[in-house]
Parts: sequence; structure tokens; C-alpha cells
Amino acid sequence: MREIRVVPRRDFRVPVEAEKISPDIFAPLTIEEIRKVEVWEGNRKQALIDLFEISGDGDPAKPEEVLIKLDGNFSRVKRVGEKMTCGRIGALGDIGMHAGNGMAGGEIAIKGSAGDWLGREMRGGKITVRGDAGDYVGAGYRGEACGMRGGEILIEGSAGDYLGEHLCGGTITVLGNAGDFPGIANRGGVIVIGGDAHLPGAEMASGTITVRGRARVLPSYQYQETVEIDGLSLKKFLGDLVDNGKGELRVASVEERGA
Amino acid sequence: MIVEDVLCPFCGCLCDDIKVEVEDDKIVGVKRACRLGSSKILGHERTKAPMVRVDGELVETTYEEAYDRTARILKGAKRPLLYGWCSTVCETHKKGILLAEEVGGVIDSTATVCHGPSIIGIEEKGLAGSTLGQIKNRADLIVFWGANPAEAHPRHTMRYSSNSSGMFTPEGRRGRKVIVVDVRETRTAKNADKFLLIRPGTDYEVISALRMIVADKGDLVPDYVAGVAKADLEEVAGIMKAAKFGALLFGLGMTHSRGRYKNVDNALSLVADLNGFTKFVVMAMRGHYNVAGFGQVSAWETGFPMSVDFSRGAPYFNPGETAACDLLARKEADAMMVVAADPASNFPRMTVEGMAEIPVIQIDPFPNPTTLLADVVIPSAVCGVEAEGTAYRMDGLSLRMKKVVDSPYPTDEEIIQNILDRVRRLGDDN
Amino acid sequence: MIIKGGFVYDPANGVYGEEMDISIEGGKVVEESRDGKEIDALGMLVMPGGVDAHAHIAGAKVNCGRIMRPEDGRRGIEPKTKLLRPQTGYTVPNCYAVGYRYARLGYTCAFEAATPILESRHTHEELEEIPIIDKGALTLFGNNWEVLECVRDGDLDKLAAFISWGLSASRGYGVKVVNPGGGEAWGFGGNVKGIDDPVPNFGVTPREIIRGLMKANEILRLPHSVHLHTNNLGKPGNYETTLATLKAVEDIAATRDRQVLHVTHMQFSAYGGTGWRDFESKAPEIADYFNSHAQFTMDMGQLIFGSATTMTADAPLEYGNARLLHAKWSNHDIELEESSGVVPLVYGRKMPINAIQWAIGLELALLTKNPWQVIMTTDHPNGGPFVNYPEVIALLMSRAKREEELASLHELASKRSSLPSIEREMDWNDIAIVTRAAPAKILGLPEKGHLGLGADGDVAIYDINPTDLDPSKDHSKVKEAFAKAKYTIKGGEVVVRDGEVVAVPQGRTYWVDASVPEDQAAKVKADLVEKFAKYYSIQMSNYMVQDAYVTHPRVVKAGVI
Amino acid sequence: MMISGRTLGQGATSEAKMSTEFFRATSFCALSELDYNALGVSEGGNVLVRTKFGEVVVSAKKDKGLPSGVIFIPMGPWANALVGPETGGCGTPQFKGVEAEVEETKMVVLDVRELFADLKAGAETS
Repeated sequence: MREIRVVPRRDFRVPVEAEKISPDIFAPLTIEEIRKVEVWEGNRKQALIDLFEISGDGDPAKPEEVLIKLDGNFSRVKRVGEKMTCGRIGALGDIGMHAGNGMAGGEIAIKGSAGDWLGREMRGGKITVRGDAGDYVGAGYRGEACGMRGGEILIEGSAGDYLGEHLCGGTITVLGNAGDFPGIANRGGVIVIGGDAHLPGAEMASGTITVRGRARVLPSYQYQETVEIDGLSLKKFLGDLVDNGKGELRVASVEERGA
Repeated sequence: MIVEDVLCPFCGCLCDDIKVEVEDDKIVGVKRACRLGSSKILGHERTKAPMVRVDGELVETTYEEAYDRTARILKGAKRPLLYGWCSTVCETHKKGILLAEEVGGVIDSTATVCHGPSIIGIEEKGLAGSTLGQIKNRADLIVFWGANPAEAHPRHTMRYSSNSSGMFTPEGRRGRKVIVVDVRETRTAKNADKFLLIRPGTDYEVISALRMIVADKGDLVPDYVAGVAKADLEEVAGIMKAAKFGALLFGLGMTHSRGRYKNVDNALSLVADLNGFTKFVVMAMRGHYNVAGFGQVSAWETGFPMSVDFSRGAPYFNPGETAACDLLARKEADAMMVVAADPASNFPRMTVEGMAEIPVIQIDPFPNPTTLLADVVIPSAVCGVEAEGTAYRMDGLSLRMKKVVDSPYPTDEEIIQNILDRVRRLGDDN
Repeated sequence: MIIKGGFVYDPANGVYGEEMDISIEGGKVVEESRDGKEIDALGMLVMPGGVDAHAHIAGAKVNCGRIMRPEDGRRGIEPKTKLLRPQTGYTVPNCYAVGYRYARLGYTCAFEAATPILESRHTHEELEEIPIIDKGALTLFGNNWEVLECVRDGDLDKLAAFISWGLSASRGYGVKVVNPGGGEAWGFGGNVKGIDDPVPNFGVTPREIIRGLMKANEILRLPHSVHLHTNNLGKPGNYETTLATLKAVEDIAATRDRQVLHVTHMQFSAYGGTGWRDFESKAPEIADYFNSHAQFTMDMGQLIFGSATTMTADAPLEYGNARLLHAKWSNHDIELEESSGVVPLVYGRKMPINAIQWAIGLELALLTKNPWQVIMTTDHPNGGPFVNYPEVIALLMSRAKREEELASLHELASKRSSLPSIEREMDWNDIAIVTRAAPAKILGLPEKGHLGLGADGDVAIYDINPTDLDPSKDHSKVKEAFAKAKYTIKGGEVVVRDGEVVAVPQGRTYWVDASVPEDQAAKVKADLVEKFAKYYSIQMSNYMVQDAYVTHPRVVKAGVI
Repeated sequence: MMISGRTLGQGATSEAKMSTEFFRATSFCALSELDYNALGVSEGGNVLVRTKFGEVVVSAKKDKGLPSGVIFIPMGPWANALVGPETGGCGTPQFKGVEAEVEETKMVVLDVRELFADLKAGAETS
């Protein structure tokens, strides 16, 4: 594995857009060349070296053999790992918005928390977050019919609103709670939420959403039966019937319907 | 002298039948306008001269100095925010967008704190709308959802909706049904044939239940939905389907509550569903007289209706990331220009704190809390009274605002052009 | 400026590939230019600037498309440059992209195909922001209450007076008619089913509306004919409605040297079948009819695979589309005047209907013998964006390309159309006709679409040698060359060089000022005063498009006197 | 639950925000009769409203249209002292439906200038 370490020189106030921090981009470059890769700090184009210290194995390698280690506060560094196809990115702390945008393969492992739009329009690969994630995990771009189409996202903490909006494939697992409208307009993806959620599966056409905690269920969902999954008794619903959806929603504890 | 058919520069109704009485180039009377419009046209205390902050205090200066300071602030910023634009004309918007491009800034309108969620909802579903006259002439059912025109758009009901009359609606209010859905019994609700009281933040669920009932799947809906009896929902759905032409007019009750753009998204779907049975249109009750105009201008200039980020030279759009409140709440903006709006009052206090730490430029005819936080204050002429230009009504109809009296102040458009010229000169020096 | 040594195709003046120089001065083609500027076009193809007679490029519908489609906006993004504003969008580009992209194709003029009078101010605000090209807008009349009432009362003179007023109020160029009567019926969610289905509440039929407007159009001697979007557009079996419509107006004669009726985006009106299952092409029947009726013209409305944004004043059609495709749907009714809809969709090669639609457009263009009768459009962005014109040109010029494409399509494209058997390949002259000479003639723009003396100095130069390139075989080179003009010259100014925009002058906006006798104008005015008092939601004095919105007008006079 | 919204008075004074009319039009909290009486607010008295985002003193008013448990404060800086900065990923704060606690208070209502006084000053010394 070729390891490259990226360390912010300071805390950023203005966010840095760094879609070029990606194994695919770094792989063919020497460390010297990586230092010259361009990123944006607000409206200023900067060389990576102006904002980050870059160290590690100097020689080019295949992208699948590249590991990029992000050490420090990356909470305002956006679009890391965008469109990456292989290799690994490991963040020791938090990471900013749009990490793993349109990612097709490889792995991003985040020890801290992730900003909004984590894995937006993701197609493959794996993202794991030890902490929490923001809104729109695995969602789409505004107006598009599809968000995430494939791959896997695991969040050990909680996630924000609109988890997996317009999900067209892939799996999202949240061990903690999800916010409002997880799995809205789901079109075939799989979502598992360990804790609670508010109005899951609105306008779901297909796919499954499992809430192992408590959830408020929409009046457009039809109760079917109680099922046993992984030792937990879950109420199974069909919906979202406003759109003749055939999605499956399973909830352990249903907030009193109608209240 | 009476100036006829003046357009009112207050709310999204953009009433165009106002009579303004002028004597010696002073406005002395206003007829036909509502209390809100009259108040605006008759005028308020003005900011008298340009000001800059020196040692914590605003002191008067020249326009030239104010323009120079502004240009330097914007040019020096890495993430300048150009915000406001609701109470000015489209000609200003065009210049503002050009300025935002030039300084690599983020431009956003007050829509992001009113009907921005409606626009995001439209991005999901489209908008089945019409001009207001279509409603006036045809609608036999008006549904106000989270909207209170009696307070916010006082002439709306008389000119365009519940109490108006037209070709197929000769009986006016008597020939119509009015439904109000709200979390409190507003003055508008008191005039309704049917008032549906819902709990704050439950709009989405209630709309989903209505969609089920409209689609004849009511038997699957629980007896109570978020506290509302199913029988009430069945009655509302029945009235909607029985209408020959229904209009769903929604307000901030939908966009400011939990669910935000998803509430609108679902309401748009409800209207699309209803069109399978009858004719139904839907419209956002836009607040400021030309907040809709900014969305139009921005869309044709940049491709996107608000929250446009020009940092990298090409427009990037993502409210939630690039909206004014986002930039301020996260304290990432490093300079702000406010044009024809008052974010200090209208943003959450914690968001306003993001304004307090950065240089703020205000372009506005009136002093307001934003002035208290501003480092440069540039007074301007009042559009629609002292300056002409284009504005878009809440239904997307464009009209030309009139100039009724002369003004000692430059127009917003002139001010932005002056700043733009200076920004370009600074660019040339570099 | 002298454009030297190119192979010039100027069919309006009988010039077919001659090596000749073109001189331009003062923005016009002249005998001789003395300004010393020279453009070397040696071995290149030279044509008049392209003219698009039907595209949706400005106004409320187009902007509605932008607002509801941020996902389209993110396509085709190009950052600002020292000279150019940023560009966004593919099917609904921003205004700057519209101007730049037309210019890069060698086009110098494009007409917005539909503006309701009430919302024309908006249309002009956008037209003003489209750089480089000249433009105009066709005004919608087919569902206007005043029109329906004049037709019902059989008062053609009053109708003519209303058209005169409407063109002036909208600063419009011609009479556009969309689904006549259907737009009014849509006011209560209905539609009309054919040309003899009465319009609810108004006691007129589409047949009467079309005939009335055509006659009034001829009374006014307008430069352009009525521009018709037929009833039942987009529906299986609609070719019968189309033919019935044409037969219903065979007796009407043009009062100027042009067609008497232009049927637009015919591809959407040439369908057979009783439903989507037995959907098939009836393009041969339509083309046959056109081959024996020289008084009519049409444009292709060619379909392009991929993303499109349909937008039309045919609002009921759009609701049907949206429900069928489960797509986003915008609708916009305009009081007393029109309705419209916007629905995004994707045309798929493997979708049987789309594949057949694709074939129909090409059949129409290739089976209609006279190229002056059928002009190239994609009904931008309904059939697809105009940036695909080079693709259409290549298809028209190469049977081999058509066969390659057919092989990649759903097999029904070959089975339910006659396209596989069509041998015809258009030549350079045909292309010059269908992309510039004929559209200019059809619109009635005497200074466009040709390079004779006095013509506008609008020239497109493509890096292609028509004498040594076989477009049938080298269709990809044809496509490439038309996609990036070597030079586009607009009014004597080089605006594109090597496919890149190098200058951004402001184009002009055409509108028609048609005069009518004062007593007729007064009669209409009395009607309108009443309509504004009772029905419109604005004052009459605020209705008309003010001069401030058309800063570079080119006013064309017409009318009764 | 606190909701904020437009009123005629707020609208008519929204471009004269430094005026006493604006102050009067926007620095109050409307409560249902039930809630008003339960708090024991005296006629013309003030209440302290607290949310997890902030607190503010406003005068109290009865409003028959309000259901119990919902309070209304006109759109403006007083209401906004109670609204959170998050935009839920869509750019718009949640101005309506904020969980709030209300109690009777003897504290006075700050005027516009007082409300903003600490902000700019605070920023400059920091």
C-alpha cells in the first residue's frame, strides 16, 4: 500500500473544495506533483501544499494500492474522494460535505463525523463513519430522479434528515437515529436504522426500510403483519400507497397512528 | 396630479391599480392600496446619506467613498455573500448577478427564508400553476394552506381569489367555497366555509392522508391523522374533487414548518393527483413584491433560481450548502452585501451572529437592524416609487413598476453598476 | 470584409457550391468591400447564417423548465471567461448559452415559438439577454377569448384588428396557434378531440378558429403565415386530424409570396395507430399530401435520443405525458389567453415509441420532395436540444448513418416506418435550404437566409471541403464541422472563430407592426376595455410590452393600409 | 410550540423597523386564553420565552384563534431570537414549530437597538 498523509496547515473558515483528494488522482503522481494539485479555498485556486502538508510514499502506484490518510480537522474540506473508483481514504477526524460524491469503488473510512451529502450519487464502494453523519446521506442532486445507486454506507452514530433520498440501489445502515424522511422516494435501496426515525419511506416506490427503534408511520402505509428479524419483532407495512408504492417498511415501535 | 395604475411595491400581489396623488414632486395621498401598500408608498424615515463605520460608529461619507470601500471589501473576500434582492427590480438583479460572478461570490435571495422550500419542492415535482386571473375567472374552490392573506396579502382575496368575480364566477364569494388549513384560527380562517385545524409540523402527514382519500384509498387511512379526524379529511377531499376549478394557495405555514420543502412537494403531488379528477392549480403566496423576480432572473441568467455560488466561475446551486443562512450559520462567509432586505431582523439570531463578525455592506432606502451591523451603508431610491423597473408577481407575471416622483438618491441598479466598475478596476490593477 | 475563396451555397440566389467571394460592409452583403478585412475561406463551405424558425428559447415556459430542472442546469456547465458569461444547461440552457451555442453552430437568428401576450414582457426580458443572434417571438392567438369571440361572430376585420393589437402589445412577429380551442377547454381540465369538436362555453370549433386566424393573417398581409401546432398533437392516429386540418384550409390563399400555413414540428402530428400498442408512422401520407400541396410548409420536430424538456402551450398533452411517464409536471394557465405545460423526459433508443418517432422526423424531411417545404428543427427542447442540429444534418445526408442508427434502435423503428427503404441523401444545397434559406423564406425575412446584395452580413463558414468529402460516408466529419463553425459572421462581425465565441454583439429583435383601419382598431379596443375591467387581473395600461424591453428592435411593417 | 408569522401591523412597519410602531407590532407574544390565564400574566405584562436556541422577553397578548400549547410571535427580531440556525439541508430555518417554554416575567422588553447592541460590539472586541 502506498500511504499518503494529508494534514491541514490551519483550521479553515472558508470551505475548501478538494475533489482531487482521491486515490485515482494521486496514484500516478509523485509527492511533489501531488503538492501542486489544485484545490479551491472559496474563490481562490490554491495548490494543495498551500493548505496542507503532504507526506508519504513518493513513488506513483496503482490507484487500488493508494491509501490517503487525512489527519486533522477536515470538517470544512468538501468533496474528498469524489468519483473515486478504488483505493482507500482514511479520515482520523471529521470530514466535510460531499465526501465520496459519486464514488464508484474503494473505501472511505471516517473516524469522526461526516458532513451533509455523504456519498451523494454513490455507485459503488464503501463508506464507514464512526461518528454521526449530516443530512442527505446517499441522496441525489437536486431534481435528479436517482441518488445513490450502489455501494454501502455504514454510520455508527446518527444521521440527519433525508437519509437516502431518491435511493436507487445500495445499502445504508445507521446504528443510531435517523432524522426526518429517511428513504423518501426510495426506488429499490435498502436502509436499516438502528434507532428512531420520523416519517420513513414517504413516496417509496420499492426497496426496504427497517427501523429497529421507534418511528412515526405515514397514514398512507398499510399494515400487513408482524415479522421477526434478527431477534426483533417488527411491524411490516406496505407503501407508500400515495404513489402505489410496493416498498416494505418494518418498524419495531410504531408511534400511535393517528395521534 | 394623480398618477394612475401605479404598481404597489409591497407584497407579491403587485396590485397595479393604485392611484397616487403627487404635489410638488411629493406624494400626498394613496388610494386603493391596502394598509401595507399605503404605508410603503407614503414613505418612512430614510437613511439620509452614505455611511461608513469608523471606530465602531457609522459616520456620513460620500457615495464615492462608499463604493470604493464596498468594492475593496468584495474583491478582497474569499467567500462574499450577496444577499437580498426582494424589494428591488429585476434590472438590479441582473447587475447583482454580474457582480457576484465578477467577485466569485454567492448570490442568494430572501426566497431562502420564505418560499425557497417551495422552489425545491418544484424541483421535485413541477408546479401546476396559473396566473391569478385564471383563478379569479374560474375557481369555485379556494384552499388557503398555511397562508393568511388577511394579514399578509390584504387585497388578494378581493382582487384574485375568494372574493373576486370573473367570467365563470359572477357570484364572487357566494359562488365559491373557501377552505383554510392552519395551525391557528387566523383572520383568514374566520372567513372560511371549512377550517381544518392541524398541529404544527404535521402538514406532510395530513396531505398524504388527503392523497389517499382522493385516490379512493381512504379505507386504509387511520381514523385520526395527526389528531385530525378522518371524517374531516374526507369532507375536505370531497369538496376538492367536487370543484370545477380548485386553487391551492399555500403560505409560509408550509415552508417554515417541520417537513419544509417536502410539505410543498407533497402538496404539489396532491394537486397533480386532483387533476385526474378535476381542474386544480397551486401557487405559493409570495411575500415581497419582487422576490419571485429574483428567481426568474437568476434562472435565466445562471440556470438556477437562488443560492448560486460562483466561487469557481461556474454557477453551483445547492441550498442547504449555498444558501445565505447556511453560509452565515456556519460562519463561512467572509463579507456580505445586503441589497433591499433586512437579514438582521429576518434571520435567526444565531445566524445573524455570523453577520456581526464580517464586513457588511447595506444598500437600502431605510434604516433597519441590518444597518446596526453594517460597515458601509448606501441609501438608495425606492423602487416602484422613485425608480422604475420590472417586477414579477407571485404568479410569475412580469409587470413594469412606475416611477412616481424624483429621488435625490441613486437607484439600486446605478449603485451596483458603480460598485461593479470599481471592482473591475481593482481587478485590472492586480 | 471579404470572405475569400469558399464554396458558397446560397440556394435563394441559385448559387450551388461556386467558388466565390462574399463582401460585407455596414453589416450588409455588398458588391465590394473596401475595409481591407479578409477572411480566408479557401476550400471551405460557406453558407448564409443559420435561421431557426421554431425553438423555445425564452419566456415563462423556458424559465419554468430551468427552475424545475436543476439537474439539467448542471449539465453543460462552462465557467465564465474574460469575454463570456457562465453557461449552464443542456435542454434548457441559460440565456447566454443559447446565444453562444447557436453562434457556434453557424446560426445567426432564432425565433421563440410561443409567447402569450400577457407574458411577453418576460419573453423579451430573456430575448434581450440572449447574445449575438437576432431573434423574434411568435405570439399565441389560438385560445384567446377575443379571438374566439371574433371567430364566433364571424368578424374577420375585427379579428385582424385584434391580431394587429396583440402583435404590438406582445412585440410579436407572427400568429402562433397551439391546439386551437384545446387550451381554453383546459381551463376547466378539458380538451378538444378534433377540429370539429366545439370549444366549451364559446360555441366555436378549432376548424373555425384556424380558418378565421388564417384569413385574418392574410388580410393583414403578415410576413409569416399562421404557424400551427395541430389539435391532437402527440397522440396515436393524429395524422388524420392533421390531414383534415390541411384539407379544411385548402381554399385559403396567401396574400404574399410565401406558404399560407406552416405546420410546426410535424413529427408529433404524423402518427398512425389506434393507441400506443399499434403506434406507427404516417409520415409517408403526410409527405405525399405536401408533395401535391405546395402552399403548405412544415418543420421536422426531429427527435434526439437522450434528455429533453417538453414545453408547449398544449397543456392537456403535457398532463397526459406526465401521468403516463410518472414525470415532473408543470402547468401554467394564462388568463383569457392560453395554457401551457412543461414535462422533462428521456427519449430512449430501445423505447419502441421513441424509436418510431425518431424515424418519422427523418421520413418527413426525406419524403417531402421540395426541401423548401420542410425545414430542420428539433422543436428545441421538445424533440431535443438544438445543439444536436449537426447530428440531424448528418442523418439527412447519409443513408449509411441512418442505417447505423437504426441498427441500435428498437426494431419497431424499422418495422413501423418507411425509413429503411428511403435512399435519398440530402446534398449541401438541400442542407443550406432546410437550415437557412427556407426558414428565412417561411418566416418572411428578406434579409436573412441568403447572401445576395442587401442581405444581412450573416455568414457561416464550415471547415469542410464539399468537393472532396462524401457526406454519405464521412458523416462524422460533417457532424463535427457543423458543430463548430470555423467562422460565424454576424452583421459583418466575426463572432465565432475555430468554434469559439470571440465577440458578443447584441442582436436585434424582430416584431411586426401591422396597421388596421382606425374604426376596426376602435371596435377591438372597446372589447378590450371591457375585458380588462371585468376579467383580467391587471390594468390595460400596464399590459403592453414597453419599449424598454426591446432595446434593439427591427420593426417590420405590414397591415391593411 | 412557537410559531412566527406575518401580521398587518408587522407588514405596515416592516420598512420602518427603527420606529416604535414596529416595536409595538412585533415584540409581543400571543397566547391562547387558557395558556395566558394559566401563566398568571397581569394585563399588559411580559413573558420570557425560552427555546433551546435562545430567549427573549416580549409582552403578552390573548388570542382566541390560538389553540392551547401554541404561541405566536410576529415575524421579526424578537421571534428570531428563539429560532435555530439549522436549515435542515434546504437553506431555510424552521421559523415555525419551535419547542418553547413561556413564563411570566417582570423583565422589560428590549427595543431594537438594545436587542442588537451586544452583537456588533461583541464581535469587535473579540
